[in-house]
Amino acid sequence: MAEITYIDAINRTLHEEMARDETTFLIGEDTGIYGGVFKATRGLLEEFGPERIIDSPISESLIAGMTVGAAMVGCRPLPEIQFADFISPAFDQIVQQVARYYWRTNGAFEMPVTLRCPYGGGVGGGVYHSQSNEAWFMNTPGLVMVAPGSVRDAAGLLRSAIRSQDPVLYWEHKKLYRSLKDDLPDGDETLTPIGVAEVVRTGSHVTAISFGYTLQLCLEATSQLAAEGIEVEVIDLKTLLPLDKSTVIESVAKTGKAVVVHEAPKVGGIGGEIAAILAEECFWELDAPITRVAGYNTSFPAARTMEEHYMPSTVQVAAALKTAAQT
Amino acid sequence: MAEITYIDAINRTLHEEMARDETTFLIGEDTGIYGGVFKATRGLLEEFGPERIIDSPISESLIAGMTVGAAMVGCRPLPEIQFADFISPAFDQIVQQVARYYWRTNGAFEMPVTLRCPYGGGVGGGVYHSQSNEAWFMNTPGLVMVAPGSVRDAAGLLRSAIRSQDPVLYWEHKKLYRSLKDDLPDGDETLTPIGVAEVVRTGSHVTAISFGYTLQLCLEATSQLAAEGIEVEVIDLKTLLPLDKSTVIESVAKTGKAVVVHEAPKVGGIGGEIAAILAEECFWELDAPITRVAGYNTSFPAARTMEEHYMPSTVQVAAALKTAAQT
Amino acid sequence: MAETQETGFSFPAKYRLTGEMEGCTDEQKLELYERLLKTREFDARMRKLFRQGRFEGTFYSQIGQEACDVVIAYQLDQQDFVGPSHRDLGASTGKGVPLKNLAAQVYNRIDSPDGGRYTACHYWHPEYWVMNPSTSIVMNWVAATGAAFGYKMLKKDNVAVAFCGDGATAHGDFHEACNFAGVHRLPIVYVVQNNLWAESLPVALTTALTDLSRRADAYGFPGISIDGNDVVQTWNATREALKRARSGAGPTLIEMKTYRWHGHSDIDPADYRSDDEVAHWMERDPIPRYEQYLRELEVLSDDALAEVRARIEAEIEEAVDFAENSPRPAPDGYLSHVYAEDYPGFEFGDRNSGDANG
Amino acid sequence: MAETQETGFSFPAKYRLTGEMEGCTDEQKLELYERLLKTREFDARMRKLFRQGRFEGTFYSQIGQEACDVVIAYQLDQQDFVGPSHRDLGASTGKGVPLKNLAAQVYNRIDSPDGGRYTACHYWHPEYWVMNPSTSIVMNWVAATGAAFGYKMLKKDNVAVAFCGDGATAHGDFHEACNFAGVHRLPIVYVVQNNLWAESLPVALTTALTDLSRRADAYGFPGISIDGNDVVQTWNATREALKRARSGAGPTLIEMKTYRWHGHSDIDPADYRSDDEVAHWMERDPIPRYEQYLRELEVLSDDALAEVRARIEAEIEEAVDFAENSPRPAPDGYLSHVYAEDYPGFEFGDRNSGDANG
Ligand SMILES: Cc1ncc(C[n+]2csc(CCOP(=O)(O)OP(=O)(O)O)c2C)c(N)n1
Ligand SMILES: Cc1ncc(C[n+]2csc(CCOP(=O)(O)OP(=O)(O)O)c2C)c(N)n1
Ligand SMILES: [Mg+2]
Ligand SMILES: [Mg+2]
Repeated sequence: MAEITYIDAINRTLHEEMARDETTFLIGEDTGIYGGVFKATRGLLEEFGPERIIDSPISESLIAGMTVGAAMVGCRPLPEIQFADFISPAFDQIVQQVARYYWRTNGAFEMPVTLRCPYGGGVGGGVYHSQSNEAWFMNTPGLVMVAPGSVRDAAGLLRSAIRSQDPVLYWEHKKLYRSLKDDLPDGDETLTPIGVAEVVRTGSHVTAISFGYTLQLCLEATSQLAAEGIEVEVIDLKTLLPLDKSTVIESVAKTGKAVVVHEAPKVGGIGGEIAAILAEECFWELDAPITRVAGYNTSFPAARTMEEHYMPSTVQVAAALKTAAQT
Repeated sequence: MAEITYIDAINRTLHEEMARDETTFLIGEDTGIYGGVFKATRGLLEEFGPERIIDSPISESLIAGMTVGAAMVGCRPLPEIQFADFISPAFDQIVQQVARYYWRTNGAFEMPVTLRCPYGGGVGGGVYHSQSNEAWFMNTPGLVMVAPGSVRDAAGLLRSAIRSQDPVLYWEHKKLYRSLKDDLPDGDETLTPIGVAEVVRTGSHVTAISFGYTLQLCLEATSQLAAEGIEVEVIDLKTLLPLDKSTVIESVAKTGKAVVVHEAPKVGGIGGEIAAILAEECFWELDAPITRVAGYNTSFPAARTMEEHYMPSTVQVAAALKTAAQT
Repeated sequence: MAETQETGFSFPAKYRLTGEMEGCTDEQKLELYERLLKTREFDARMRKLFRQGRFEGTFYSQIGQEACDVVIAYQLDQQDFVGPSHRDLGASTGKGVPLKNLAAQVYNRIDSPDGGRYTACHYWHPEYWVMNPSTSIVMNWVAATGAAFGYKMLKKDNVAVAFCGDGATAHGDFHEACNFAGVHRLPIVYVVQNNLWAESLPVALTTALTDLSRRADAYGFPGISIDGNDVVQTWNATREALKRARSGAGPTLIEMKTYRWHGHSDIDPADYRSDDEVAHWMERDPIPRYEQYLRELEVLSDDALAEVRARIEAEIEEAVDFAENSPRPAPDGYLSHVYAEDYPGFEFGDRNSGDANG
Repeated sequence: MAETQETGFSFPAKYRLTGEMEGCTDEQKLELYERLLKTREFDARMRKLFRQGRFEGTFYSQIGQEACDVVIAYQLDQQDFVGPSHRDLGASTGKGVPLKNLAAQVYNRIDSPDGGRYTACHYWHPEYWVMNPSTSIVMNWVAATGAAFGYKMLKKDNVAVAFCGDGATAHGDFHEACNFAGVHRLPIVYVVQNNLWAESLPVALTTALTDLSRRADAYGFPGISIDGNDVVQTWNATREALKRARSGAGPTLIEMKTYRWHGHSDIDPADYRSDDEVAHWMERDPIPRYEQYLRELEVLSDDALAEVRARIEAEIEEAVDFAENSPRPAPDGYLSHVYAEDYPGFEFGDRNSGDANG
């Protein structure tokens, strides 16, 4: 079994799931002929043809919105937004139509839609190729959001999302596409459960809570701090909505300390919801302030010097964990 | 000086500010000929004419987006979204263009845009005439959000917003339009400062933090609890973004207890950010879990029986405050 | 019946309907008449009940525009997809949705297809493939386009029909959907009901065009403008468009010139328009014009009409009883069907820690 | 110079430019030529520097499409508003923005109009009223429409010009902006550069139309399609449209058929298109065609050309030096201008409690 990258895990899973279910189709920009601007959809057009692999016009609202009718008549749509930054034109359709349709129809029509969304910075793209926009969707009941932080979950969460009867936003981090490699057995059909977080490192002094790219920072910081005798417990949220409260609460109840890490600006980021859950449901077990390591409250800058400054770093995560642990 | 309603305070302020500044214009749906579906813009067309009072086509994205170019060439745009529920088609333009343009241009172009947005439930409108969508915008640096909870602030915050050089979303609650009355001196030009919360009741046992319609529930609950000897300190946030942290922290540092109240669904609502701020910056002063009284994690229902159940009530707010106070 | 006098004109020659209804049997002509009249009378009855305060929410009357919906909906198979907007009672009645379901929907009662949770007067029915219309303008347009795509991809022969108004054609989603349907020659018929007003907005502020069918020129498929109050014209034009869609030749956009007699909703006095304008259009009432046409063809006799009216009367009575007797939804009845799957962390919420029902 | 050989064709009769450039003096013809060639050579030089790794980010080459931007931009007053997209170098050079500012922008250095914070290769300049283009497709189109509205409302005689590509015309905002401009007869000229591709998307998947000028039919203002590589045609069409806009007669949409010689961005091998197609269009290179036209008119002599080239060469050298020597922005230099006003609660943020600079 060969080592494959995060993006290859996505590509392979798309191939497998589309072969498995003939009602699936993929629609996005440059997803067919070009195989995706990141090559995540490479080979799909050749394998499944132009009826099921749609090179869409530049119409994000249509890409998201057309899935509702298509799903109603029996399709399993796999829309892709080229960059998370361009999900905003589709925001209306996602939040008002896709996410609420099952509720509106009192359960008559399910919405098995998986919308993939490459997000995140560190790729020199400037403000409209670097955003992490998951927080926009946190106040939307009916919507599911997952964000893989490992190669196995890139495959396992995508497979689960595609097979789910709920609409799922699948956040894939551009910086992990080729930097993350792991063994993935051929024909592996592992389904990473949606709605379940995982403790990926056990520790007793402080809990680091994150997902996607910033999860890697937590893991690096954890290794560094281990040398200093600080034991960090690391939680990979995997699913951002609905959050797996109990796993988070259980861990923080044990360590008494929590640091939430994400790349989006701090104010209004999803760290707020996690901190609020802990402050409400885990209050008596807390031994230190809940801190958030997050992006600055500004837009994402272009110049490399600035971009490096903007991106949260292992050093900063380690510092926050250490401060909490030593409180 | 006569008692006027919340909506009349809005209407009067629009008249005054548009008379004061000839570069202002108002654009929205049914805002001219009809005077607004709630009559908030009554009389403006007659006073300022069709050059400055635009009855827009049903094009929310245009309504928000055109303000950028108009502001660049010297206008002070006053767009209106007919119902908060229909701000989602404009989300892209607001979040990506209006809010970031000043930053993008390194300060070359300010965006003095005030977008009014009637929000909230309790008016029998069902899921698309009842939403409270402020949380969607909390992760957007560059944007300002205000939400008046009194007749005076309906005028004072609108006046400040219109005169501000920043883009402001002005959230006006439909249920307050005619239910809230107060004296407003003629010719009063009070400017409610943006970015500043106010302690509207002082108390020592617990702090209630809210805005807009749910602020009224906090005030009612406070009066009820006073009879039981529970002294609630009530904070009217007034500005939702950027939040006035210090006023909130100061109060909770004193009472040790906080209850945040809003109408939007609890998960992902702005209560999360407020709780997170307290859990990070006011942790040592907290004597009880931070609780949130908010909407259910579902869409807003239509049938009156259901709507009444959905809307947060004074009883529930009082119960939460009492629980916290007695912890 | 409520609006009988409104429909009681005798028609001057200029409004007379002429020509053939292609491929329409006498039975069909009669059944179509019954559905048109049923739509009119049901709408009138609901309006009356609303004004009597029999139900909450609001009411969007379609009176005056029935032919635009009913004539095309009547021609559809049950599996054909219909994407109505907020004023499309006829999309349901034309397709044969029982009035009792529609009445329960207007009343927000548990026997509504959405159990009373959604929004009054947003007529729909899952088994009849009339989608639950979004209040948010033209979302149904996009969804219907997606359904047409789905039918094509799944190689089903069904078609989709989408309805919107003149005002809705200014929305960006109208453009994205039509453009996509044009590129992929989707099996769909787009119906724009130009009733001259979008709430209080005159059509001249929605568009610089006089004929909204020209919107289609931007998408490379045919667009035509017709008198939507002329059942014969409407039948022939929609029949042609449906044929085109079924044959794989792609979309058609049909602008139907029509008029809503009453306010945008029943709380709208509609004082932005003149009495003359209203009178002008009431003279062009589609139903009596069609009635006269049928009489001239000797398809409709006084006896037949009496029977039709009796049947309609009875169904309406039954529907109103059904709605009035259908229980109001349980206060927390909307706390379900947020997600189709189970998630350990999901809760409907609490109003203070622990208390699940506030 | 880098691309000289690319521009060195001698033109067969069929590509010869003919006809008058209305109201264009010989001096203007020559200056226009200089701006076209400057745009070409600057773009070519930047591409080369990008491939040499002299700057980060990416690069969008406009080579092949220069006439579509430069010819209209050249005719504008400084106060006229320009809304460019991501490939509109010529919108700036045509209007006279100094190359050194543009080079610093490409390099993301502090002397860029945005101080290096925004996005490389998104050419703009506040004093020249070339707006900072949104990466997000057609936002500039909407903004330019708003500017045109503003000029009209403020009773200024200025006009706005907006640029977009074939792919952008599928976006909902394209529709909302054009529709609004049509209703209000705004002083704006809309330029659609149809270069046959939207990244890898062939224009046939963007639209069912052959001429994108027909999009204008949906908005009630004129739309025309021209050879955007023919400077004479482009001059006359844009001059007419600008006149129309200034006279208060409203918008015009001009589709310019053109072609980008290189990839969508410089990391795109563009292997989705054939060498023949590229060759076909390189033969229609707008600049040598115009050069030959000027020579035939005896407006351009070898000496004049030599001078022009020398001036361009010098300005490019100066611009590159300027950019290369302009300091990289301070790491935290983007932590400003989020808000124009002060708010007690606003902080740029911290990476862990208290530490403002992470
Ligand atoms: C996105 C959106 N914006 C605004 C509204 C409010 N609204 C409801 S109906 C309507 C007018 C619709 O006019 P038209 O499309 O002509 O249909 P008609 O009511 O005339 O049948 C408006 C503005 C809405 N429902 N959705
Ligand atoms: C809203 C949005 N969606 C997608 C993109 C990604 N994107 C950038 S340029 C482009 C193609 C644009 O094609 P066209 O409009 O023809 O302009 P051209 O590049 O050919 O000059 C796409 C899809 C974007 N920038 N914005
Ligand atoms: Mg209408
Ligand atoms: Mg193109």
